[in-house]
Amino acid sequence: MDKSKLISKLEAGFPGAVLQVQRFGKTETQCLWIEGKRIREVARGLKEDFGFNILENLSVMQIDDALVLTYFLRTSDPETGNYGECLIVRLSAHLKKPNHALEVASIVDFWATALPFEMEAGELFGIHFVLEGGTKRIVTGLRLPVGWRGYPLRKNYVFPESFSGVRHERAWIEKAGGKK
Amino acid sequence: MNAFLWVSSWLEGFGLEQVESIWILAPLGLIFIFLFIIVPSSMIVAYLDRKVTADFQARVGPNRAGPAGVFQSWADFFKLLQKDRNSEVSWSEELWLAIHTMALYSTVAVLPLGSLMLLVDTDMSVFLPFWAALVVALGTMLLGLSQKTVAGWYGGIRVATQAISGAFPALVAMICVGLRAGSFRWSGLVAIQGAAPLSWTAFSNPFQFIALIVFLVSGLVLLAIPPMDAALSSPDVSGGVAAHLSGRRLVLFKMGRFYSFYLWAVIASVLFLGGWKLPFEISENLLEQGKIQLLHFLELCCLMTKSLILILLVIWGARVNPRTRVDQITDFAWTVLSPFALFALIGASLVAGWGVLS
Amino acid sequence: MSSREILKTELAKLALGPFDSALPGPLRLQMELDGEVIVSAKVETGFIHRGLEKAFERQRWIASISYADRLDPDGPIFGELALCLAVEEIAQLTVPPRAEQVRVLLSELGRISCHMEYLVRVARAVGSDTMIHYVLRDREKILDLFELTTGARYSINFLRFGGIQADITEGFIERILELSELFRIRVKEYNDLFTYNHAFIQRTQGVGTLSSKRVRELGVTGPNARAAGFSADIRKIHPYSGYDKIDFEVPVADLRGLRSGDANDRFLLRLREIAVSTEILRQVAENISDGAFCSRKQGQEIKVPAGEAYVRVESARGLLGCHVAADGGPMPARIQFRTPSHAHLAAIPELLSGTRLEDLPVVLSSLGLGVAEADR
Amino acid sequence: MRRSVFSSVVSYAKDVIWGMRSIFKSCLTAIPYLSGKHDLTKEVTEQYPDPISSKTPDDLPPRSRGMLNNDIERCSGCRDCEAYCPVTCIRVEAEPATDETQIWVSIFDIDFSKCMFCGICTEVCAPGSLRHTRIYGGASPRLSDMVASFGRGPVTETQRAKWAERRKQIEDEKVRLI
Repeated sequence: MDKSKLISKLEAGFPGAVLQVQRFGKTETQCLWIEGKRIREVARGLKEDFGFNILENLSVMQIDDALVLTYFLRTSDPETGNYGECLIVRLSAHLKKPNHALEVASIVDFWATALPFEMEAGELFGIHFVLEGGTKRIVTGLRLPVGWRGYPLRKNYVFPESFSGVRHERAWIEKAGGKK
Repeated sequence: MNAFLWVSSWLEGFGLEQVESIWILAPLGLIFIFLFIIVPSSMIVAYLDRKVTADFQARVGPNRAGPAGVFQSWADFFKLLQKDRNSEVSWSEELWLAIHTMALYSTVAVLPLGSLMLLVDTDMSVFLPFWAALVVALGTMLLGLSQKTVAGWYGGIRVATQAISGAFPALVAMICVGLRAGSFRWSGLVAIQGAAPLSWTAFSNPFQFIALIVFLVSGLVLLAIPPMDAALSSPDVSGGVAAHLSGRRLVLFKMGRFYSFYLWAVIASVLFLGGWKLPFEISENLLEQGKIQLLHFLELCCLMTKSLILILLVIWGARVNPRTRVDQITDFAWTVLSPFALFALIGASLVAGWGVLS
Repeated sequence: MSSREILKTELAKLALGPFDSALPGPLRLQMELDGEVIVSAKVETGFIHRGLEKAFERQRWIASISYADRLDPDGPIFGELALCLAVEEIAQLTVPPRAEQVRVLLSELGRISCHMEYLVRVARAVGSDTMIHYVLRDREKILDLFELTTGARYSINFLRFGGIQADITEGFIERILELSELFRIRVKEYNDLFTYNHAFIQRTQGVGTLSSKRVRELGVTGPNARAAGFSADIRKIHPYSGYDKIDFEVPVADLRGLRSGDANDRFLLRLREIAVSTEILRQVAENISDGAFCSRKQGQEIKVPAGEAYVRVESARGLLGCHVAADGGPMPARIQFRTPSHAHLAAIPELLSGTRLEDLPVVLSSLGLGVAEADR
Repeated sequence: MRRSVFSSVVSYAKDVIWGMRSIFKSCLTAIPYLSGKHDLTKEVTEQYPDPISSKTPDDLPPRSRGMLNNDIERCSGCRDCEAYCPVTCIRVEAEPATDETQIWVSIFDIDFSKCMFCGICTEVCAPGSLRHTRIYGGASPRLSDMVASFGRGPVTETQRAKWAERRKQIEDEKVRLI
C-alpha cells in the first residue's frame, strides 16, 4: 500500500482524527498527528484494518509546554514475520500547569509491548495512562526511589538539593550558575 | 591379636617404654592417624584440586604461599580460623555440624591403611564407611534444615535425596568385590589381590571393571563430590548448605568434604586396585627383619599413589564438565548406575560360581 | 486434584534479591514456589536507573556520545553508533567509507565480545568454570584490540558525528585477521566443551522455551528471536553504515517443529553468530578502503539544526532504536533509546513459571539480559 | 505400538555410550593445557603488581587513556575542558597576569574519583596541554588523594605588586611613544 493511498484511507476511516500528515524528519516515512482523545479508536483501526500489529517504540518528549507521544508502528510480513512498513503516529497533550500530571489513553490492550514504555514514560514524564475500564495506571517506585517528588524528564525539573540525606552534586552546580 | 599393637612399635621409636593397655594405645593410634594421615591428606587433596584445576584452565593457580603455593591449604586453614561468624549460631546448627563431622571421622577407625595399621578388621568392616556416608548425608540435610535459610533448606534436602540414590549401586558394587574375595575383611580383600596390576580385582574380569566404574561414580553421587555437587555449589540457590557457614565451622565442613573425597578414593583402591600390596614379597621379609615402621611407610606410599591417581581422575572429570541437576543425578543413579551394578553383580557371581564348580 | 490439593501444601514465597550470583543483573524476582517448581514470578527492575536520558539533555552534543556508550556496558559501540547515525541523519553529515568500515569492524568486535560475555554467564549458570576461563581469555584479545584503537577497553567513546575520532592504529587490521583465525579454533573448542557435551545438553534442552509466536507478541528481537525461528536482523532489513555491501548470512535456528527456542538453541545461535561476525570481520578487514576518517575537523563543536530522526541498529541483544530530537541549541533536546532488553524482561515471568528452581540461573542467563540497558 | 524391549534396551545402551563418549571428548579438550607449552594453551594469568608477568604503563598501546596530566606552562586557562566535561570533575581558577606567563592558572584540579576517562577534555583542549598518560594505577585509600591538582597555586601579594608595577611601566612606555 503506497503512501498516499494509505493516508487517504486513514483519513476516510477516522474523520477529523487526523490533524496533519507530514514526513518524519528527513526520511519519507509518514507521520500522522492524531487528536489526543481519539488515540484508542485510531489504534484499534490501525491494528485490525491496516495490519500494524508490531509497536516498535513509544517515545515521549516535551516541546515548549506540551508532551508529544510518538508511536512507531510496523506491519509484520505474514510468512516470515519480519518487519514490514513503518508508520509513525503522534499526539501532543498540552500541560496546563508545569508540574501537572497528564492523562492519556493507554494502548496496552492493542500492543502488549507498549507496557514497559508506558510505565517508564508514566513515571519519568508524569503521564497517568487511562486503561480501558477507566482506571488510571499511576506508576511510582519503578525507577525513581519511593517518595521522589517531581517528574525528572520534564524541561522545568529542578534537581532536589538532597534526597534522603544524600547531597545531589548536580543541583548545587546548576544553582551556582550552571556551566559556561 | 591386639589391633593396636602397631602403635607400640611407634612408641618405642619415641623412647617410651612398652605399653600394653588398650585404653592408651587406641586413642594414641586414632590421634596419630588423624594428625599424620587424615589432615595432611585433606591438605594435599585441597591443594591438588586447586592447582590441577588452574592448570586445566590456562591459569597459574595458587603460587604465593610457599614454593608453587604448596602451603596454600595451610594459609586457607588459618585464614578461615580467624574469621568469625557474622550472625549468631543456633544450637541446632552446631549440633548437626558436630554430628556431620563425627559421622565422617568415625570412619577413621575402619580406614584400611596397611596390613598392620588396620585398626578394625571385622567381617563387616567394608560396610562401615558406607553406613557412615549415609549418616553424613543425614547430618548435612539436618544441618541445612537447621539453618532456616532458603539455601540451607534446598541444599540439605538435595544432599539427602542424592545420597539415597547413590547408596544402592555403591552397595551392589561392593558386594561384587566381596563375592570374588570370599570375605568382607580388609585383609581378606587385599590378600586375594596380587601386586601386579593384572592380579587386581578390577582387571581380573570385565564385570569387576564395570563394578569399579560404578563404585567410583556412585561414590561421587553418594558423597556429593565435585562433579555431582550441584547441591553445594555456588550457582545453586545462593550457595547451598555451606553458604551461611563461616570461620571454623566452614573449616570443619570443608575438611569433611575433602576427607570424604579422599576416603572414597582409598576404599576404591583397596577394593579394586590392590590396596597396599607390595611387589616381590617386600612386606614378608620386612616383617621378618622387624622393621615395622618402614613396612608401614612403604605400604602407605603404595596406597596413597593409587588413591591420588583416582582423585586426579575425578578432578579432571569434575572441572571440565558442567554440573548436572540433582534430579538428573538421581535419575542417572537409578536408571544407569543401578542396572550396570546389578549386571556386574550377576557377572561376578557367575565367574565366582564357575570357579567353584570347575 | 493437583498434587497441592492432595498434600494440602501452600506455595512458598521467595524474593531472589537484586544482587545474587544467579541473576544476570540487578533485578529482583518475587517468586511463588511449589516445592522445587516455580509457580509464578514477578520481575522488579529499576535498581540500576542512572537517569541517562536526563543526563543527555544537560550535556553538549559531543559529551552525549560518552554517555551513549554507557547505555549497555557489555556492548558500548552500539549505543554510540545509533546516536551518531541519528545525528548524522539530522545534520545531513556524510560519513567517509573508511569510517563506515571501521564502525562495522568495531560493531562486530563488540558483538563478539557481548556474545562471549553471554557464554561466560551461561557457563557460570551451568557450573563449568573451565569454560568461563577459556572464554574470558579469548575475550581479553578483543578488549586489547579496542584499547589499541580507541584507547579504552570498555566504554570506547571513539565514534564522532561524521566519522571516528582518529584513524585506526596501523597494527589493527593485521591483528583482526589473526583474531578471526584464532576464533575459528576457539569456537571448535567451545563446541567440544559444551555443544556436544551430554551434561550440558541435558541441562539446557527444553528449558525456558520461547515459541516464535510468543516472540512476536512480546516484541523479543535479536538472537533470542532468531533462536525461536523468527528471522529479523536489522542489518538486513534496514542496512546502515555499509552493511549492504557485505555479504553475510543471518543464522536462524531451523527448528522443524521439534522444540522452539529453548536455552540450548539460544546458546547454539550465539556460537553461530560469533562465527558469522568473524567472517564479516575478515571480509571488511581485507578490503578496507583508505581516505579520510571523519568528515568534520576534530574537536570542533557541532551545529545540529532543529529536527529529529529515528535510527535502528542491530545490537548484540536485538533491535536498538535511537530517537533524537534537536532544537538547534548546543545541547540535545531529547534522546530516547528503544532497547531490546525491555522485551526480554517482559518474557521472564512466562519463561520461569513451571521451571525448576535449579534451572532459574540457566533460563535467566540464556536470555542474555542487559538489565543496565533496560533501566537506562 | 509399544516399543519392543530389545529396541528400547539398544537405544538405552546407545544413549549411555553417547553420553560417556561426549563427556570423555570434552574432557580431552583440557589435556593439552596440562603441558601449556604451545602458545594456544599457555597460562595467561597476569599477576598485577609483578612487572614481568603483567602490563606496565609502557606495555599499553600509545592511545590508551590513563590518568590525565596537564602541562601548566602551555595551559591557556580557557576553561573549555571544565565546560565540556560530562561529569564536571575539572575545576579551573585563572586570572590574567602581566609577566611572561600571560595567564596565571592558580587552581587546576581534576577529581579522579568522578572522572570517567572519556577523553573529551583532551579533545577540546585548544593548546593541547591536557593529555592522557598511560598510568592506570590511581587507587588510593583516601578520597582526598583522588584530586590531582596541576595549578600554580594562589597569587602572592608580592607577585600582584610586581604585576601592577609592570603594568604601570607598560602604560608609561605607551604614553611616551604617542
